[in-house]
Amino acid sequence: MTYRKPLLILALLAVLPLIRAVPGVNANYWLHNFILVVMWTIIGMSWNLLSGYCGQVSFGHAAFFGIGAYTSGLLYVKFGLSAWWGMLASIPVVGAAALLIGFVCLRLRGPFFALATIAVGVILRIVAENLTGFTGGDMGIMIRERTWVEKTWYYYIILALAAGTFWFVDRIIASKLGYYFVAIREDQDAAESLGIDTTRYKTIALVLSAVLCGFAGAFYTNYMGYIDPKVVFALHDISVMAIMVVMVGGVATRWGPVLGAVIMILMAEIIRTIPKVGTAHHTLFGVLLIVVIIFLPNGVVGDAAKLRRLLRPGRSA
Amino acid sequence: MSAAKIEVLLQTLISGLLLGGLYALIGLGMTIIMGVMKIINLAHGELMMVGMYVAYLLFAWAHIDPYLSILVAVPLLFFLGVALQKYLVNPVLKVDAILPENQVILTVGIGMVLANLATIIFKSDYRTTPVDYATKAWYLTDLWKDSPIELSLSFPWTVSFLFAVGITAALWFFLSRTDMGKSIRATAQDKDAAMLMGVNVERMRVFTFGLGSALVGAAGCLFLPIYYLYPDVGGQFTLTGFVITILGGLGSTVGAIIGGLILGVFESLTATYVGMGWAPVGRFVVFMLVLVFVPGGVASLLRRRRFGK
Amino acid sequence: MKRPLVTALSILVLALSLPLGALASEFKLVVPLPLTGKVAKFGEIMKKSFEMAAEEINASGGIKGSTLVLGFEDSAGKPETARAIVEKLIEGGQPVIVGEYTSACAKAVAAVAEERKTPYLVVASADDAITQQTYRYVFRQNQVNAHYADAFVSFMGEVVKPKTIAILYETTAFGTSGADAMEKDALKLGIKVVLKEKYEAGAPDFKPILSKVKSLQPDVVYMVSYVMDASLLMKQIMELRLEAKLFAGGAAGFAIPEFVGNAKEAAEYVISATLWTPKLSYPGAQAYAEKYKTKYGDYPSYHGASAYASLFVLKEAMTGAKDWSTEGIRDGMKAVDMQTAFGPVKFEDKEGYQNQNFVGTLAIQVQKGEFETIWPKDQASAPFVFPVPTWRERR
Amino acid sequence: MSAAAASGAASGGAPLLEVRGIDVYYGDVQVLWDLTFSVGKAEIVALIGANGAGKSTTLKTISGILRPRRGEILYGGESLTSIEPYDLVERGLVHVPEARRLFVEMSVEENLDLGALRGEARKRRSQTKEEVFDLFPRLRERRRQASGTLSGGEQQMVAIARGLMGLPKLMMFDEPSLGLAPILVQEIFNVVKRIRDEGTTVLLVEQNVRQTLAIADRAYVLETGRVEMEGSGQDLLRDPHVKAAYLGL
Amino acid sequence: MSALLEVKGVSRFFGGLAALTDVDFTVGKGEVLGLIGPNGAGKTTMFNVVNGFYAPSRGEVVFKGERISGLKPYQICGRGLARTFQVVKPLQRMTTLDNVVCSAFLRAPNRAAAVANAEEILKFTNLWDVRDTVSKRLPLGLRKRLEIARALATEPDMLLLDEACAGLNPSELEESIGIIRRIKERGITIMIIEHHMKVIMSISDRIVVLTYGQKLADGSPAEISANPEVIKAYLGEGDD
Repeated sequence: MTYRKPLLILALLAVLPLIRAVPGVNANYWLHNFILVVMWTIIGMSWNLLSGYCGQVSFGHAAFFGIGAYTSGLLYVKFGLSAWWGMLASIPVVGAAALLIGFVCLRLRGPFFALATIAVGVILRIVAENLTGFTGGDMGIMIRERTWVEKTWYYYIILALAAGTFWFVDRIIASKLGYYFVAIREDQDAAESLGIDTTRYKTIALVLSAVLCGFAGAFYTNYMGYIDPKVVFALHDISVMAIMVVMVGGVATRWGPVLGAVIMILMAEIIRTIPKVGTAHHTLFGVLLIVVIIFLPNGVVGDAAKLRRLLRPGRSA
Repeated sequence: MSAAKIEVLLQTLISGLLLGGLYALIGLGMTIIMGVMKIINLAHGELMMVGMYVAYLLFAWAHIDPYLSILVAVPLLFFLGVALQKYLVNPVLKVDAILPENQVILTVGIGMVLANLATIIFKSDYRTTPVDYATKAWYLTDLWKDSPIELSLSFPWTVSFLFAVGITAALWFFLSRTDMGKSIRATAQDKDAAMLMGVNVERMRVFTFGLGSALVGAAGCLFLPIYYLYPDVGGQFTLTGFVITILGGLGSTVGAIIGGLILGVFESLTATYVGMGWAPVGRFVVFMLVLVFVPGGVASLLRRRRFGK
Repeated sequence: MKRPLVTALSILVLALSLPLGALASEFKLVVPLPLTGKVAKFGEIMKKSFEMAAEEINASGGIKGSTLVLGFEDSAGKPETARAIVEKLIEGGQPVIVGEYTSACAKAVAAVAEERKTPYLVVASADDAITQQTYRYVFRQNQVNAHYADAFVSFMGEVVKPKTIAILYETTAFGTSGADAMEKDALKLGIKVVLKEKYEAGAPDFKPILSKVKSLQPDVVYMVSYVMDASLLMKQIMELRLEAKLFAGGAAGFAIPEFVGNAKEAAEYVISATLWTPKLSYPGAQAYAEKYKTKYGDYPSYHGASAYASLFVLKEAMTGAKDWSTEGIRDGMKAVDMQTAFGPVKFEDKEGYQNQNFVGTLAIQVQKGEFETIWPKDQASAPFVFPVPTWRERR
Repeated sequence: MSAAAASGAASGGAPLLEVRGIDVYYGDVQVLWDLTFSVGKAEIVALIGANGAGKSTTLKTISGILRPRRGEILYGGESLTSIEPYDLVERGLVHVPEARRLFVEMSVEENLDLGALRGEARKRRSQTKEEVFDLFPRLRERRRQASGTLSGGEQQMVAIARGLMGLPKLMMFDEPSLGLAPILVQEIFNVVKRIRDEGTTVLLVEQNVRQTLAIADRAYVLETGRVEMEGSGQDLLRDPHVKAAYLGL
Repeated sequence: MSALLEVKGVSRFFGGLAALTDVDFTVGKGEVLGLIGPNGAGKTTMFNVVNGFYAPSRGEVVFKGERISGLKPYQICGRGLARTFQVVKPLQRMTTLDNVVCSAFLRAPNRAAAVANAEEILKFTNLWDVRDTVSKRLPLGLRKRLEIARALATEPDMLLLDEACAGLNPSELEESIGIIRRIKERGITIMIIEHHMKVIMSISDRIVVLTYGQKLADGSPAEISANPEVIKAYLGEGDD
């Protein structure tokens, strides 16, 4: 697999903070949005690994995002450590949680797995709300001192994390694991009879995916400086959003999550700020979603050929 | 057990059953849609919201009782469901996608648009229909002066419950006694075989989505006198619908009814004896346990008895 | 592929924001508010109140001759979006931030404001933590959650003198901290908390938990809830004939007109803590309330009053400021000491809070379908009714 | 035209069903190649051949579940190309599918009702039901039982009965003897014969070669989606090639 | 010849219905065993029991002297027993090569080895030319062969072929027979379900006949084709 294109794009992204130098541009505002977009590419890639490649559609990625975020936050609140340690600490914590969740949910196939994961996300949210003594409940966790005022470093950190995730997912997909994941997605019975321990590999996919998503959560705590259960365990704003990022971008594709994050986060923000639309921006965005999914059921990347066909006659006309 | 404790228990059970009856109606709409078309409809609660606004509008404009507005909301929601299925859901279901869950996004988009349109049209105000029987209730001590305990039965809750029972019975009659109903069930069980029987499967699916929408719209009308309304009210009921559907068994109407009642009673008991904050946890834990250990829900347990296996 | 898009958009944003900011005779203030989503209702009330205040300010010559031009952006109650809006505003040169409703969003905004050294005036978020962070630039006009119920607590201590209390609250930051504060207050007054329970906002049926409350027979039932939960709670309390010496609410849902409109007779005699009522004797309070009612058909809640007053506070701060830089306005804020329709406003550092306005709170009671201020006595618009009749007696 | 086709025509005038040179695909994969055959009125015509030869596919194409890419199917002289599959039952074209495909959670009676949803069949439903129960008395006893709880033989009877409810002119059976004990197989074949004797045309797909050929007026041997042989049942039964194909003799 | 696979008194019930009843047979090392019987006789069920999809309700399956009934399919595959499916189950969106590579990973230490192994097998099964075709676009004949290739890539000692030749045209049939013969030459034991009598008679060393879930006969092709019971079961009971 070639890394020329990714490296080129990475290089392009790396110089983005230079927009500061452009006069009249709201650099901090755009960097904030870019940071969110890049964070969402990580969540998207994480979801893509489990659901896109391995076919286990998760509706509960907020669970891993939230656990990652809370690991960071609790380290800070309970042990006075920098919330950045949460990045490291989230690996075993999220991994262990994913093992447990996988043990229960991965017995289920198809839509039943999906429904079970909805429940996982909701359960974790309510538990976090109820364990007031431990998590602070709905009072949330506030990181008093954020590390940097400037966004540049946050941007580079999340960009590095995203690049790492991209590379990591790429390597996984090219390896035996990747083959096994796709085999499980395409036909679980066939995979099983070809010597693939499907439960084991589904669990591996889940744990890897969860840990990646946990990174994004831990980063969120550091970057936003405030978390509460309703924010980080959100069904709609995190779990369903993760699905949409990948599905709109392109399931089981290299660039799908990236493009999806751009569309779902940046486009959503742009649509939100169109003047005069006011609160109707959700309608516009909802219609955009409907149109994309009807005409490009495999996402922008997945149906790129179709997209080109759709656009070409328009151009010639 | 002291009288006070008995009173708490009985009152809890009454509440649970009444709530369960309404839950059942929400679950019915969903189980029909999920059972026949195998789609996860995340816009279910938003359809209920639309039903509630229909009832609200009729009340606000013409002072029509929310219970009567069922007569308007049901056909309206039916056609809304038909249109959604025909023009949006069907085209997506027909394509070969890597993950069939792409239809979920479609329903998310539909829900988003519905909720946002409601915000634009009705503003984000909380609405209710202030009917004069809102706090009316029957009391045990009114009937039996020396009763050691006091139990109450809310008038609107009871009426809503009875309506739910009536609608459920009508649905049951429709599904089990009419050709159309049998055709829908046949489509759910084996759509190719149904086609060979001369069933227009495509039309059944469209009709079913309409029916599911109409049912949840009716549920909306029944909820309005006892609950309230605002544009984002739908989301929580979508989740409730999932829980009931799985609890009852996918596609099973009897299951949805029993599932709704079980959930209602379960939530009430948890609220009283464990803590209301934990009640939703209980709901989803039960949901997961059922998914994992009783994958067919209540319906599969019934079937097992019937089939003797 | 992102770069041209970004450039194009930046130009678009520039084109929209530059001319307005450039005109010296206008002061553009964009307010982040939740205008969609679950709490949009409050965003709406606040938006209307902001607009009314701006109209009045402009009618009386604006701020030092500059017309106040308002804009609103929808944060949908999402902290990331609220932050995005504020980043954009600060970057665009807006020297002060006003607005937001949920505590989660206010916290996100506060952190940004502090980092970017831009004054932020919180008008409705009650979570104590917001002004406990040693932030220099974050000001709060409304009372903190811990003190929301002060007036009610003193009423309870002096008049009701209960032995037991049951606390029900919703699982939000507001509910949790309100309940915690009441628990502490009860402890101080020697009242036994027989039950303290939370619920997920939006539940349709409270009867199970209420019948438990009923069996415990507390003297006071205290509830911290938002609008519709509040009316459902009271309706179901009435239906269950749950008797207590007093039913009370911790502001929010119990203190807004919809509560009475929905709970109807069940709302009668319910006492609530509140920060403001339409009948207060603060200058301009009644005028604002009446005007709001004529315009929108209903009285505003204290959130609206706070939003309304906040622009006058801003005007005062900006008028007194040496310049309209962020520092200038911050210092101007710090120096504010005025009367508003929301009550006296003065930002103080005490009890571990910074830049906090410690406005006195009130207790109100629903009497004949109207909110009457009953406590403190000097603000009372009507005498309190206590003890309250039982449900049976009311029939 | 072959002698067999001529004999079909001779037995009942114009053929009721004519399949003319159809090519059928599953996705990109072709399964039927230029398939041509005909079924005359009140005949039993059998399609035999190994698994994967395309017999079930042929039936599915006739009943409209699959569409031919080339060629045409005529039923009673009318082309089926533009007719929706769910409209065929009303025209008397009934397909009793492979593996019975009962609605297992519904009662026997409900299954039968679903066989007569429209048109004349609907009007005469209760009358036909009685007739069908006369044909299969065991089903009358079990009319309220969920069809999934019946034994294999009984289920096959329900499937056939359900088909009869549609008042068929042409009835297509896809392996009705599948998985049944010999005694039941015999019973099923007797029923098929009886249905023909009462004037209904039968197109039968079977692997049970001997019994099938014994009752078939004519038969076609299919191999990899093509007609390899055709002839009267008796002729084929004696044909060494048929034996070779089945027993490798 | 020592027995590689022993099926001992296997029964399998579904609900109340018996799909297999007390079936016994063995497959010797290096042998090609044909499993025949009318549709619904329980052949595929037998494969599913041997391969681990179903546990036998009674009886046991022994492979290489080890009891394998109760093991999971992937464990059984890991022990050297691979199968193909009657209804082909290619990994649809993967190329032919990737399909085989995926199986080859079972024994290959790394990707290069897996690819090398897969390439060798593609050549062996004459699929080399379509190695880059996405498998759902392959015609049925090639997909059937891909099933075999995939199973071979797990380097099995024994191969279960479920109707690997059904639906093939004559030239494809010849090719497949050739491939099956060459697999045998590699020393791989084969059990094959096949309806095509020409195929089964020409490649089987021994044949087991199932009807109604029971073993009807067991013998050489010649014995089987002369067995009147078998003829009756196969052609059905006739009047003559």
